[in-house]
Amino acid sequence: MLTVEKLHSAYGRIEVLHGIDLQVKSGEIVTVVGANGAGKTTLLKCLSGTQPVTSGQIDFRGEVITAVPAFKRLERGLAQSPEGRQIFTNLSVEENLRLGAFLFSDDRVDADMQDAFTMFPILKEKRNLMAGGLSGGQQQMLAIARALMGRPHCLLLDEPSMGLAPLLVAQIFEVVESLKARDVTVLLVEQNAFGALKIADRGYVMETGQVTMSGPASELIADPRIREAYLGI
Amino acid sequence: MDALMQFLLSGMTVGAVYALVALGFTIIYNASDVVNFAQGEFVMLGGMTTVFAHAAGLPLPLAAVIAIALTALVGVALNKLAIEPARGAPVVSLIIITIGASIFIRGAAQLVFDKQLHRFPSFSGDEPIRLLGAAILPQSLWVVGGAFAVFFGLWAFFTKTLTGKAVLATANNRLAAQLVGINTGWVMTLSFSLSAAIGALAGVLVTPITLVAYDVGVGLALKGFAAAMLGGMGNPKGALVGGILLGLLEAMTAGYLSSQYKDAVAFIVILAVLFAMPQGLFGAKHTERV
Amino acid sequence: MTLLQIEGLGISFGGLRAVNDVGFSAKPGEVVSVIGPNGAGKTTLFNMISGVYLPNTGRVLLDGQDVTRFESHRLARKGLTRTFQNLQIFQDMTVLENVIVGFHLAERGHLLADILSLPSTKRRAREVRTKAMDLLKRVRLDKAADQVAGNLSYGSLKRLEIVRALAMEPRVLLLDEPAAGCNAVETEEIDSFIAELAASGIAILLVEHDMKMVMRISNHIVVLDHGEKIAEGSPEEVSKNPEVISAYLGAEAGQDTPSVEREVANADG
Amino acid sequence: EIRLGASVSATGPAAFLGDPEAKTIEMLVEQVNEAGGINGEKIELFLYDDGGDPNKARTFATRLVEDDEVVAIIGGSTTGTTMSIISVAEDEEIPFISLAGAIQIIDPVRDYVFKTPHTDRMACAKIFTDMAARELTKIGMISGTDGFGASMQAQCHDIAAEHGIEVIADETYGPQDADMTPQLTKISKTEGVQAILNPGFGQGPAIVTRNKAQLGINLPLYQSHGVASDGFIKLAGAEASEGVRLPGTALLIADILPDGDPQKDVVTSYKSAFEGKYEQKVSTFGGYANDAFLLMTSAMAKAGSDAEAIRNALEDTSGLVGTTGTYSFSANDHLGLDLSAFRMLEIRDGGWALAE
Amino acid sequence: MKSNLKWIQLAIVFVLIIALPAFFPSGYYYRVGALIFVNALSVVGLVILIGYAGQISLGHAGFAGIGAYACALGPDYVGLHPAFSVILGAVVSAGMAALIGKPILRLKGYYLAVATLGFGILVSMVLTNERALTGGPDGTAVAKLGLRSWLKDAGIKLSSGEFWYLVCGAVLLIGVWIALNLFHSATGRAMRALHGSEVAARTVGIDVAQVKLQAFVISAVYASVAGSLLALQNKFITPDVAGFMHSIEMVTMAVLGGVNSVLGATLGAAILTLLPQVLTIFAEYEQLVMGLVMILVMIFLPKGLLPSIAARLRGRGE
Ligand SMILES: Nc1ncnc2c1ncn2[C@@H]1O[C@H](COP(=O)(O)OP(=O)(O)OP(=O)(O)O)[C@@H](O)[C@H]1O
Ligand SMILES: Nc1ncnc2c1ncn2[C@@H]1O[C@H](COP(=O)(O)OP(=O)(O)OP(=O)(O)O)[C@@H](O)[C@H]1O
Ligand SMILES: CC(C)C[C@H](N)C(=O)O
Ligand SMILES: [Mg+2]
Ligand SMILES: [Mg+2]
Repeated sequence: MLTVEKLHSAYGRIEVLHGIDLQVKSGEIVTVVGANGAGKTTLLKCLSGTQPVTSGQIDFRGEVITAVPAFKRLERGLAQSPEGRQIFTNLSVEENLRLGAFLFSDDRVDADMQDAFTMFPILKEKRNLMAGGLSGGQQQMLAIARALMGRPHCLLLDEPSMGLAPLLVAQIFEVVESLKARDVTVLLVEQNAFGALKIADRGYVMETGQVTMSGPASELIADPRIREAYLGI
Repeated sequence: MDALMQFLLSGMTVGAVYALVALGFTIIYNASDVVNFAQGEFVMLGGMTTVFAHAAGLPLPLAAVIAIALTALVGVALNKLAIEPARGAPVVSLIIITIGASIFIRGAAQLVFDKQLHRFPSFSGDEPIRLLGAAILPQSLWVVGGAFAVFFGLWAFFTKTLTGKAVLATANNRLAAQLVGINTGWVMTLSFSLSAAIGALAGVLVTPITLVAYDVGVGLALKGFAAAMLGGMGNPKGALVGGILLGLLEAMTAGYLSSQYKDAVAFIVILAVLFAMPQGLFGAKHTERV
Repeated sequence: MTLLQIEGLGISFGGLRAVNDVGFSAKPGEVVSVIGPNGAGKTTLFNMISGVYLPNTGRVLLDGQDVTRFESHRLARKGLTRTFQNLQIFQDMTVLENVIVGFHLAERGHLLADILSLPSTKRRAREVRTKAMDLLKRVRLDKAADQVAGNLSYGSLKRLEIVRALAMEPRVLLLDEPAAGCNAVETEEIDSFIAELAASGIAILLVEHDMKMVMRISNHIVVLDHGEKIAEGSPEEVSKNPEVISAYLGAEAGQDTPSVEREVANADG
Repeated sequence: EIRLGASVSATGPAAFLGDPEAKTIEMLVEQVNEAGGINGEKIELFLYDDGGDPNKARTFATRLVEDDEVVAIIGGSTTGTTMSIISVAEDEEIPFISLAGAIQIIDPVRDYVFKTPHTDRMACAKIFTDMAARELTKIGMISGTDGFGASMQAQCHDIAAEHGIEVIADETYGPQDADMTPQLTKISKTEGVQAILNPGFGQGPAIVTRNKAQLGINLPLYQSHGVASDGFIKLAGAEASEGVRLPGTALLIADILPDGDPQKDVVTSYKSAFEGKYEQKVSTFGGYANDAFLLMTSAMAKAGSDAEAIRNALEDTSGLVGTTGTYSFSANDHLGLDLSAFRMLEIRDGGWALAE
Repeated sequence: MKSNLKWIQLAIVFVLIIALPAFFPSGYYYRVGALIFVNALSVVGLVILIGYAGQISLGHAGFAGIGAYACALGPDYVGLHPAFSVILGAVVSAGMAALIGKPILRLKGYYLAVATLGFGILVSMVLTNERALTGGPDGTAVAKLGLRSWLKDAGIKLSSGEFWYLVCGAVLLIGVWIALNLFHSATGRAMRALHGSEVAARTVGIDVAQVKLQAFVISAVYASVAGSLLALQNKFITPDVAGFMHSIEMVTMAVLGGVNSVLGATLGAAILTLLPQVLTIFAEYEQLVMGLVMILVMIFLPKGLLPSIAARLRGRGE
């Protein structure tokens, strides 16, 4: 589904991704873990097209999309719930969701919105509120829900559990798992490495712009180095 | 009494002119947070092009349509050639670009056209309509009507259409807009062409009343900007109400207080309103949580 | 010896009662945590205490003085400061400058002295710079000192915000989700950092969803739901409170969800 | 070769004064040089556009004197730019002929400063004389707040009493205003008003004229020489401007000037040259520049290219016929025109006619 | 290390002021130089307000007007020596800024812009309409400073151009020095901090309203002194100095050069002052070229000339 080869990316002249190789197969949940500043967010931004790639290649569903502009990547089925949530603060919750389905104008949009409301009932309650007035966690829910409105084949999640209450963290992971059933592939960046590795099929570990480890999630979770460095066990 | 009526009508006329300019600001502002200082030049282009096309023998309506279309093209060119290449520049820099563009367009207009004042005939003659002892020109009704029509159009655009929401989303968070699949470049092009067309339409409507020359844009933009801020930037309702209010204020001050200080009084009222309502009358309060 | 006393605080937005009649107190050296589901009103409560919002009802007492209507900067002068859930970094300034600004109260002199760059101004600037570097070292950001702050990753910014708040040597420190965006190991660092601060006599108010952290370092926990205080007490008391569990912790709701496993695992480890 | 400097407001708020002025000067320099120059010396013209900004005008004046080393300057489309140039001309002792209206330019007389247009004070006198003759003694004024309008407004107030005129309503409008009906309503409601006087230039007077017609106000309307061009009738509309009176120059009525008129030749030759070269009607303002150029070159013809000699020759000018009138300068008169050259014109059937 | 940078910048300005006249072919260049310094002075003031504190003003020409007319009217009405009239203007401007700054500075962004614009327009309307006092739209004469003839008596002979070149240069140097001091001081950092986040600035004890007001007042004094210098050297002043266009011009210079860089702003002032002088060779095309230059600079150097170039040299890119 998604293949990343020798991806390099830089802010100005400072390179922060030094050749990332990564693969996500259709229907998989793949997680990326790593310390602050490892480059996880930068990687996801490259994938969604909001950060320029200096060299390397991104393949998505058999096509090279390295040079495809960000707004066209959703058309191809690649959606992102970005770091920092990036919701439309001046628009209402409902408008945010509607814009998530900007590409569509069929009947399914309403149904999708109802799904989102079922998933996060608080959003329904707040549907007419300016999204900027939501609490941090509520905004996080909105960001995830908005990404889902785009009917992605592949969903990029940047720390979706951030700022969510324990109950909801659990729920988010359930949602991610349930996406599998809906045939949505997920690339998940998480600080809650334990939770992420629990539901993931495979995982990658990033350190200072490089992939240092990868493998089946169950192996990673058992790896003592990972347990010490990221799980704090 | 009939004096009051006259002041009201006069205020409405001038106010509608301001409102049309203020409405022109709305779209570009809503798409990019940029106040386009070349908006006045769009109005000028609408008027001047019509004048010269009409003088060249085209019937007035055709001349007007051509003027609006050409000005819309200028708007697109402005976006493509000056705004888009500066992608990522801070908003102040973009504003300076629009100031540069306004100087450029003025410079071009004085070469392509001339530096004289012009007007063309009113659409429905110059026979004043008497109303409760006061008189209003039919052209004023065109201007007022135009302001309301543009207002309704914009209002519907921003509240009822998904494209309108896409425009708002682009200004609010361009990155997120792209993530939901909005072609923000296209949104900008659309916004510039619509703003320019509205400006040109304003020029076509007001020229029989205000006259036009290559440099009328600056003054119009200034008043339109003040009106937009009084009403609350970005909101079509604000632009309409702000414009008309400003016009009425000026007329009332000129009629009852001092014609010398009518602009001053208008600005003092604007200041007073802003002190009480820092977002203008209808401006959206931005909720930013910390 | 109460340092901070909150009494009956409440505020509404439109029709919504975001916080209603919430009160508690904190002593020097104490960590008081405020927990609750998303939208419970925790951040709003912090906003009222720190002078960002003006409460509709209730009082905030600092050292027994009513400071309810104080603006943030006056509260800061009395020794109360905070960090933010939604990062508030001075993006265009360097990392070091961000911290130096934290020393504003210690550094500021007369405007005229600043304009003329009098020796006193220069001397203070030097002192503050050294102290700021020391603080950055404590959160391992010293290498990034001269970078523009906007270029840091999210987790680093979170830490930067904490040291900026520390720079003013507060007596009361409000931390809104300091560990968000940090992994378990990084969280532990922050964890012990906070414990250290408390030990030095600062009263700390903490909002955090990481229950391991909350349970470990809190002396007292206040639980909010829908703007109301539904429980309060020691970590043990609160974590056993059925209402808290059903509204927030969710242990009953899904014994085997990964998140809860993690809590359990972490609490053990 | 003789270096001549000019700074006019070819763009900016006074552009429609400065634009014909610039074109006139360029045209005349070309003419003179084609004809072999002055005493065989070609004129080298240094022409700048000060955009109506006095600060820029001052810089260009400095540039003309210090860098271009001109021996004389023509220009200053407005009183503000003129006053800025004056301080340089006086300091550096360079003869300067201004194209602006206000009386303060030549009163008090400055050694090196002359001007060609009638003063606003003279315009007021001419208008008031006409009013008095028609027994219109109580008038309302509506003036532009630009330099020209404000200055003339003040001058008219100053001399109204002398002519037995009483200004009983006094309104103003901004240079960019689009509607003057409130002010006109106020004037027309003033008890006893018999006529309206509108000092100003640009779009204002055209709008005043139209608004007056719109309101159906039946009082005689007087405009100033600030609108003396065909463009005004076109902008205000033939119908609305019917009957408007203003003090103008021979240039506007070139076609109907009797053959014996001393100005006939000057006026027709300038008019045909200008309208032939530029697709644009002549205006009084271009005429001012034409006269300034004639004055300057005739002085140069006598004095060569020494600044002080040119100044002296200028002051000695007598009986030089221009489009505005016949100039005779003296040590205490650096305008050298009297009211006789001002003609009271009236707009009839969309064209200019002599009022008498 | 930081203060090194300050001295380097000061030295650059100083050397330029002293060395440039060696290349002047005629006295006119002194005039242009003096104009550049005057404009740069008001623009440096805007750097403090807009660049440091992030508060926009479209009405600063109003303060220039106050400074200018203080010099025109001070000697006549109050009997003040022109030199002291400069101070009078500065004091009045500062007072006015303090007075209106309080309510106005609560506004943000464009709303602040329109409020300051309103202030500027009010000043210019008073200057235009109060003919009896100010001479009206046609302007008024300004008394001679007298310093030059005094110098002459002391044996130092300077042309008017040279004299004003040096005076304006010296004042600019002081202005730059102060602005740079401010940048590296607690107050300057407080200004830049509130630019980044007002809430956060407050939580470290910064009195946001007061610091904004300080920036506003300081920048008003800069504009006022610049206006005074302009009036004194032109010996004649019109309300244009307080006009809207002048305000816009000042902001444009600041942004073009780099609104948070003192040196950049000076460069911006130099370019926009020189450009019309250079463009006279294009006559008809002057405005066209002028607009084009502004657009191109902003496209290729979006953060302003100096900061963008510096960033390129440092290799940061955008
Ligand atoms: N806008 C930027 N300009 C310059 N450097 C940046 C920028 N954003 C991030 N960086 C740098 O790139 C590196 C990777 O940052 P990134 O945000 O991708 O890390 P991350 O793994 O997502 O960290 P976190 O867990 O803290 O979110 C860091 O060293 C950071 O300082
Ligand atoms: N400015 C505002 N306008 C409207 N509603 C608001 C505003 N501020 C807060 N609210 C509402 O008040 C409630 C409490 O929000 P608050 O941010 O305090 O929650 P929280 O407990 O901090 O949640 P989280 O854990 O998600 O950060 C929310 O429902 C939110 O929508
Ligand atoms: C009508 C003209 C004499 C006007 C003049 N040029 C002025 O503005 O002062
Ligand atoms: Mg990240
Ligand atoms: Mg919160």
